[in-house]
Amino acid sequence: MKSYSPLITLLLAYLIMIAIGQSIPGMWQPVMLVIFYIAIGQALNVFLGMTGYVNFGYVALLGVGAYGMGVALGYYNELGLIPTLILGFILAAILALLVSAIVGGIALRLRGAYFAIATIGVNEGIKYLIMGAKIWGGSEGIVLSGILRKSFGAETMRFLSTTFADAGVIVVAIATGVVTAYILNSRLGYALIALREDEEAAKVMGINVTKYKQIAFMISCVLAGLIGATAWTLKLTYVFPQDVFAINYTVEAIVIVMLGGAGTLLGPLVGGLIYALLKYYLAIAFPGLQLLILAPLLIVVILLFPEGVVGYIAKKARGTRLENFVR
Amino acid sequence: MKKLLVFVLVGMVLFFAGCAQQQPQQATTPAGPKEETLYFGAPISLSGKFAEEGKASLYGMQVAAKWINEHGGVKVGDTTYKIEIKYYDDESKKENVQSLIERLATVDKVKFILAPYSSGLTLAAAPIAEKYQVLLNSHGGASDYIFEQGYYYVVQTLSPASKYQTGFLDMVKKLDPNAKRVALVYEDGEFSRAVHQAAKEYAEELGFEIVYEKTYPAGATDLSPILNELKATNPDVIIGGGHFADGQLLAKQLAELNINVKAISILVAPTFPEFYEALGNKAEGICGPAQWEVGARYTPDVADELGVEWYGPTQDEFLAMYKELAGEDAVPPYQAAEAAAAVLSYAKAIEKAQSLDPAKVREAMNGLKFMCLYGLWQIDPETGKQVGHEMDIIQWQNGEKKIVWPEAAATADPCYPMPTWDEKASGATCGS
Amino acid sequence: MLLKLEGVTKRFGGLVAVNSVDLEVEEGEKLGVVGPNGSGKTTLYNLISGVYMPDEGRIFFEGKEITNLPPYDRTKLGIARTFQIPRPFGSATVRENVAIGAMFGMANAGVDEALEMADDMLKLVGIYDLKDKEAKLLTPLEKKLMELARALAMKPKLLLLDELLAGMNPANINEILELLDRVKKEENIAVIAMVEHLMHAITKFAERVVVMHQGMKLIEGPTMEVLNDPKVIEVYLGEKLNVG
Amino acid sequence: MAFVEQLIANLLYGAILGAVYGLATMGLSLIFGVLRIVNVGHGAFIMIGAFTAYWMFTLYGISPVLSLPLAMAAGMIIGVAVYLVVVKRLVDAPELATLLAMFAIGIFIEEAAKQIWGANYVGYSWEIGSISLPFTEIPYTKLVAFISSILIAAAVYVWFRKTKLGKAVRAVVEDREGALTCGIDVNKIYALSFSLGIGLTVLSGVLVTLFTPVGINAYMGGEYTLKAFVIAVLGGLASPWGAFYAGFIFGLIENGSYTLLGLIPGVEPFGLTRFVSFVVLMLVLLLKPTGLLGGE
Repeated sequence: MKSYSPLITLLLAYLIMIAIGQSIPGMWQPVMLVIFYIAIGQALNVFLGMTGYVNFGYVALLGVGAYGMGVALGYYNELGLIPTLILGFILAAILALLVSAIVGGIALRLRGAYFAIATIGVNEGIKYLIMGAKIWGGSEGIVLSGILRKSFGAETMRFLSTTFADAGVIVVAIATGVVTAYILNSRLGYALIALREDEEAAKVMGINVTKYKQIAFMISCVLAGLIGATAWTLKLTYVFPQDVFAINYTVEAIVIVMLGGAGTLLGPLVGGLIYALLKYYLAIAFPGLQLLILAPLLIVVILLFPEGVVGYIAKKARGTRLENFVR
Repeated sequence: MKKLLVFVLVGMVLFFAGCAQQQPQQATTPAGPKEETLYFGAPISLSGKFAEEGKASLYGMQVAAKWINEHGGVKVGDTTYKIEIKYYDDESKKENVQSLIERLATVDKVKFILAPYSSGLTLAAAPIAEKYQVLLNSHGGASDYIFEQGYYYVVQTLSPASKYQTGFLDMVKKLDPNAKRVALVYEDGEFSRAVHQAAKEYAEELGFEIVYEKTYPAGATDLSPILNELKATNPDVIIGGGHFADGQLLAKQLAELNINVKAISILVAPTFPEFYEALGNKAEGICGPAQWEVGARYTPDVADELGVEWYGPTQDEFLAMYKELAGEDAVPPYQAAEAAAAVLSYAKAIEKAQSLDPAKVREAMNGLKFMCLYGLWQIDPETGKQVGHEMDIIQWQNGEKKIVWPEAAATADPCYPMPTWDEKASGATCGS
Repeated sequence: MLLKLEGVTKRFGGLVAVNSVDLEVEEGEKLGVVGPNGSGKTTLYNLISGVYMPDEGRIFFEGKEITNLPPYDRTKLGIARTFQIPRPFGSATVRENVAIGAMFGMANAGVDEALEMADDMLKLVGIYDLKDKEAKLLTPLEKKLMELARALAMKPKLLLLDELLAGMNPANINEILELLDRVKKEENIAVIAMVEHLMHAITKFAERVVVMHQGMKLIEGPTMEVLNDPKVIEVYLGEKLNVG
Repeated sequence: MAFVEQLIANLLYGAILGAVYGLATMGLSLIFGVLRIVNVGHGAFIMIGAFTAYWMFTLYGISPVLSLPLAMAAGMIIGVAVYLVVVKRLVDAPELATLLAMFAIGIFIEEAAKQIWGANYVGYSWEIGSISLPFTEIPYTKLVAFISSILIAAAVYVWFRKTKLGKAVRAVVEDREGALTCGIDVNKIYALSFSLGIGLTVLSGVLVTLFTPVGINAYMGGEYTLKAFVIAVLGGLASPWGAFYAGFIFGLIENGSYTLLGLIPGVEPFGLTRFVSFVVLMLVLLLKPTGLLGGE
């Protein structure tokens, strides 16, 4: 019995958010902020949540994705609007795939915390390669709005950086959720659960753990690349290396996954909502103090729900009718 | 126990959410003939990497708003508007900037926004400002390219990056035509790169010889590899730097490695008093570009001479009001003055346009030219880039920051060549 | 010949855990492996299932050499095992645990099929009622039964049981033995059962017994004969063997 | 020959910096080794040490060398407090929960420091002269940092080898299960190791300012966290000794490779040194996954 019903909850949540964003003035960007956070949590969850491995180099994948789109729009825009965008998505995915194949190939042989800390160098490594070797503009990055305006006109540029970028982020976020739901119901998902719980036993149960870890890692990374391409390059219209390789996004994504519940479909949704909204409203109510307040709140949540909010609820809901909609 | 904790947690969340809702919803509905409040919005970096600059710029804005309110507010028709600054903390992060700009534009109905600090964040704010057609006045985004992207609603109050180090080069050329050898050492970031690329071109135009050019990554804790190399090239002057920490480090290690040159100009760091506190008299003679400096000779009289209108507090008024907000010992850095100037420019432009419509105010800005404590304010109508304002070069002399360039604004003669590190180690200062 | 070990040796540092062991198992055979604690039984299992690679010697399964094959590939050929201390996938449900066996074992089932197979296997071992429980919440006995179901769901040709019966009461043991008997007849699975004590059970179960001692094969042969051998009695320190 | 001279100068600086890096990583490795906690808030504790040195020097004129024991003591007290309030409750929680908790603690410390000490970048000048070499100058402060690092590392080493408590901690690092069965009070060892680890980290903050006495700021720790992680992996992660040696090697690579990279035209060699460190990390992991100096 495969279960896709939690997906209904997820899609419903997106619908409500979009409705709120569209109907209440001033809520659209906050909703986009929340969706961005949910998406980065969701994509990380595919790997971290299901395998228990922490990818500290996560933001590097968003970064190379952002560069993929940036390079297409900045250097190949004479192809025409649609082909350039398609090229951008393809480049974002390929770059992310490439990086994840290399990093995964090397680092996935390591267990648990060793893997986590080994990947922390990835982000710095790629950032300084781009800056040090002056690739794609080096530290000056790629600034796109002028180029887009010249190539495609002011109207198209505005459309690209607002409506299209927002739609792109939403589509990628939902796709990430759907992929998660699919994985949870597939052989891959079961293999990942097994190896997360006990890698040795999983091997003896016939699971090629290295292969499945690598697959999950690459899926997670490609999704992250697409988020970078939409939420950063398209929406912000620039790519600066110091900006897109900022380690705090990795940590924020981990926080979101953990808050919501690792390995659950709805975890990143709940985690993203809690985290982004708390931060947004704290920044408004107590400018400059929000992180000071947020940190102890996080600790309290961790102490109360070490398995995350959704993990906790799913456990309580087991055996009730709610069960099918929480996962 | 657990239940109690959950309860407390939920309670806190609700409390915070409640606080957030209590924000004043209405802002400007110009109907009555009398007094209204006009909000200028600002995403400000109160935490994160730009926290220091952010705080100073907030005080600057508040001082300017207070002065305007005490001096009759902003008059449009027969309505008088009191200015208030509506600000949120953007944590120096681009996503937050976008959300906050939208909140300001829609929830708070703010039409005039003071851009966030740094070029990157200003660039992130631009598409959203353009979408809601609200004005975005940059007081901390110096990079020229922001204004080469074709945004109509984005204007600049501070001098662009390309002007930062040019004054220093002019000064050296004037003081010592024989000083030809220039070394550049700067942080590898978009802002300092823009500054120094422009400086390099300008130096070559002036006939300087670039004998060394290297960058160091942000966050470097040891510059000795670069400086050992630089020492061998035997330069006459060094220009470089990037932000606070690396600027301090650059000066410190130049001293440690005993690299003596005739003049040094470092970006950003020397303009803060902490620079001297950290380095002691090793800071003597070190120059740095500043958008503004205490003692800058912009006064109503100077404005009169130039035939432009004066607006805003005089420097003394500004310093006094700044102290009220920031504390007794506080001396405003240039980030405060440029933010204040941005507020003043809005007020001035609104009065000139006699309208609160951003498009009309932007129109009015094109022909606007006035002087305030920060200097001249005038933009290029096409790009919105600042063209009126001039950078100062400051130099640490005898424990004080002095303006040494341009000559018209100078509060002291340049100390040139600066004392050697050994001289300083035995107590020498500029002017002793 | 289903399984064949030739001079298999495994060392840990200076310690020789398994010393040049030869072993042959026929298809559908029921073999008992007996030996005191530390005699190298578990290491032998780990060598067969692929958790360890041998330092010397070769291992064949159905005539094919598997000496250096990783464990998951051996599983695909038809080797399944349980663990002495059960290793459930704790946060997954019992049903999911068993389904994982069906998916990645020799059965190589799709998700839906595997879940159905899991239900069948759980009914077979008699813990169907527990199917939605988190595996880590089971009692030790239930965990053992779940591991048996998981191993059976893999549809193996060779089943390695590591102290499966330890800690069970006689009624349970009989049930399990009957169950194994039935499965063996239906599916023709060779079963190697390893026990430290419980000689009584082994006589009921195994046709042939191998006794391990200090990493070496002490003796092998028909069950009753072997267990009454003086050498074996000596190994168990004169412990009176509970045989028949 | 300029090239060789510069290489030597850079390696000298690299060795000094490396010793400081090494010591700044020991606490991280110790905490991981004993408690299996990845302290992502590591840099925040270094920052506390840096501010300790700064305030002691600026307010009371106390030499940073004398701040070392003070920072150690302060760090250990903070360590015990953090352990009792948060970490203790999470010892058996999933690895990720503790990681997240340490992250939150790090943020809290940084933000609190910003509120208390402001967002300014500060520094101090402890002038005690320098040695002139033909190809470079080395300030005595940096030598003090170098020698102190080595002495402190040696002291910790002796403590581990010779004292009863030290041996108990080492036993837990090397074999947790074994130590449990030997009747060692693991809870006590956890508390001790955590506070010792934090103590060492705060202390290393003082050393960091001896090397770089400027740029002290609430957010300065991030840079060191990243470096400490890379060094820790190079050193085998769970071994404080490995970490100390790996710090050396890291410092040498970072500064030494600059001279070589400078030979490549059209690049920024300083930036690329960071990339080289990453490549070295990956190579080490490829060839010896347990770290350059890791056991097993």
